[in-house]
Amino acid sequence: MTDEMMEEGGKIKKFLYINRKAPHGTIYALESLEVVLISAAFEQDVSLAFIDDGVYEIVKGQDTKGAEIKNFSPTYRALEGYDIEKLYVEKESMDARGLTEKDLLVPVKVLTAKEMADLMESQDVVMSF
Amino acid sequence: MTDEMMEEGGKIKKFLYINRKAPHGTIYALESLEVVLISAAFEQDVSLAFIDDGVYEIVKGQDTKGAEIKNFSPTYRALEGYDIEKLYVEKESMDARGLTEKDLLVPVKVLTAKEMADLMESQDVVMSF
Amino acid sequence: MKLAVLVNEGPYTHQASDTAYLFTRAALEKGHEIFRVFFYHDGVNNGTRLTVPPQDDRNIVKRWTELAEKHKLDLVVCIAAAQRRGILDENEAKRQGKDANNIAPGFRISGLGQLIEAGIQADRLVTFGD
Amino acid sequence: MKLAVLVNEGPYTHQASDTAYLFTRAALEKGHEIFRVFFYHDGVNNGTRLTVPPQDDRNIVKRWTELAEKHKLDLVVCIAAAQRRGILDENEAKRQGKDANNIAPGFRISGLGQLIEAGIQADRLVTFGD
Amino acid sequence: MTMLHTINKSPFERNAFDSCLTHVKKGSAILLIEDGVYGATQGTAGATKLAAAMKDVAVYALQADVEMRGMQGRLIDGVKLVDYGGFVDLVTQHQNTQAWL
Amino acid sequence: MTMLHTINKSPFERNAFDSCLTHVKKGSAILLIEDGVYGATQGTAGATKLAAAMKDVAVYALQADVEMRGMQGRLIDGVKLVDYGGFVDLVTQHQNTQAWL
Repeated sequence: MTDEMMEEGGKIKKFLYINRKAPHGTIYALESLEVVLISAAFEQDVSLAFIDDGVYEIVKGQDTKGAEIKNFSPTYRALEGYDIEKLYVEKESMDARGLTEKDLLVPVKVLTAKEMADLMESQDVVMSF
Repeated sequence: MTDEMMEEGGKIKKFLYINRKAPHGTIYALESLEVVLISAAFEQDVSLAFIDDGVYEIVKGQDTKGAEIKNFSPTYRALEGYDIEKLYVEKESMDARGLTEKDLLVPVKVLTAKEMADLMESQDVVMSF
Repeated sequence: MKLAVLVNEGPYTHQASDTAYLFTRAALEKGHEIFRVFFYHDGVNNGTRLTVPPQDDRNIVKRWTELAEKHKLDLVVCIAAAQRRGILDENEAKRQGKDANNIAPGFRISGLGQLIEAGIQADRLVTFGD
Repeated sequence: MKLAVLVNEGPYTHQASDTAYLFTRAALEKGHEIFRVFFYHDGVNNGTRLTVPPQDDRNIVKRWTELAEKHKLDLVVCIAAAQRRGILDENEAKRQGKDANNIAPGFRISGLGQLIEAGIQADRLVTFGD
Repeated sequence: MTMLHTINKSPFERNAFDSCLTHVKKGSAILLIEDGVYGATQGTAGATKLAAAMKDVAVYALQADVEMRGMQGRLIDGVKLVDYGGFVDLVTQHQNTQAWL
Repeated sequence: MTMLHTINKSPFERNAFDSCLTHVKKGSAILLIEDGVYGATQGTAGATKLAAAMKDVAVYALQADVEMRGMQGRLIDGVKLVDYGGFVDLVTQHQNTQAWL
């Protein structure tokens, strides 16, 4: 365990939320975001990873009017306000989908698959959606 | 439409049930079988196709005791008693999974993917699980 | 033309029930007849009146109920799939000795035969699922 | 060791809730502590007492209730996910103006913070889903 | 007789897209809906396969699903956009419909 | 620190199996559960990839899931069978667990 003791006696753990699914087709992306927002209140060391179809979650220009569904993609822009700033996107996943950083809604750090694997191993808790 | 009139004034349609999912991991295989069994009472022209992971549904030797789940695979053997005898399995799907006809629970007709596509086009109603 | 719709996934979790609703509404607007909408697998979860979705999002169950009222739609929930997943009407609750039921207005519970019948009677059957 | 379990799919539709149950039971048999079982996404559907599975098959909801009774397990259903999908306890039903509730014995409804807390307090968090 | 095939899965996540392309016959149509629309986006392996299939098969995509995923302007040439009414028309114009779930 | 990776999806239907193999590091372990056990069956493309990974990674399969799918006797050499208690042990023996859903 890499726990550190806070003044209040609580633990700080490294939480990694891995997003691997496209938004909209299923609810996992939206409900994953709800977990991440709640986690901000717990003052843990939070990181988000977007790999595979998860990179589609933060693509610009999502317009849900025609499908009559609420558009939750602007919420990714609000993460910074919750001090959730460690967003990692896998390069290989973007490349395969013809996407670049310019296509994304939020500033991210681009990692190779190998670097992403290193990130996963350095975490205390990994939740995958 | 290829409807024919029965004496009772009903229609006889060609129904094809396409099974593409592995059994057990999800309920689709089991609930698809429940539809097929009910359909027998309606005296339609029923065919079953097993393609992709659907071929795993009729693999011999399924033993669900350890997982404490009901074993529904013997029910495929009962289809004949309901006069449901047109079972088609795709050759390419079996090959990719290292399976042969000898591994299957029930007698089937093996079709190539091209023949399977012809079968689909000849149907009135296609339901996919 | 006479169309039938098969919905295999529950509300919110998969987009399938949204697409099925928007397809059904569009078919009605074009003057087609919807012979039946049949809810199977997790699709039966479209038929619970106990959902409380966020107020700024669509209410999938209520939408189905309202569309059914407006167009006299036949919304059928498969009884076998519903029993496994805890969707009951008043009769079923009584029959099974349960102290509550949760079916939404406009839906009825019936057997799988209703799906086969829809396949026979309708000119086209369209499936929405996962 | 102290373990937490996250269940993301409903009963019967996906094997995930079966695997989660058999994992949890095995962990208890080995003397581990289960800090909490948290039900999210369609996992909340594990917590309805209205299911009536076929008599020759397992009763997934009842199994969870019995395991909770025997081991004083904390089975928590996510409130946001439950509202979307129509899983309510008596309080929630009253608060939302609903005429019925369907929560099964041994389950309680609470917020997502309970999942984060489980991640913090438990030595390991194991996820079961689709 | 010609068929309408619907695909609602991402070609990156599932095999439904590839399996559909294996089974579609000349003169039939494919409609991409939900996550299936990613299959028609430029610069992807799926789109290359789809472009090859388009010699024999008409390919459509549901506009609302394209837009909600931010994929407007990213689809390969030749994919026709339809609304829900257009989806209904495709169903009635073909003999039967197979959903590649 | 080493990780336990669980895979519960068929390698034929989903990309979870391939994505896991891309991200697993030397010294970690993979546990195949539910439909994931098909990934270790003889004569398949998945098993070839898995065999290559087994130089660096320990591979386990949940026995109940193998048997319920009739895959007993069909797994490639080197895959260790565990029961649910063995699954629990793998969780406690590794630093964290990632479920490739």
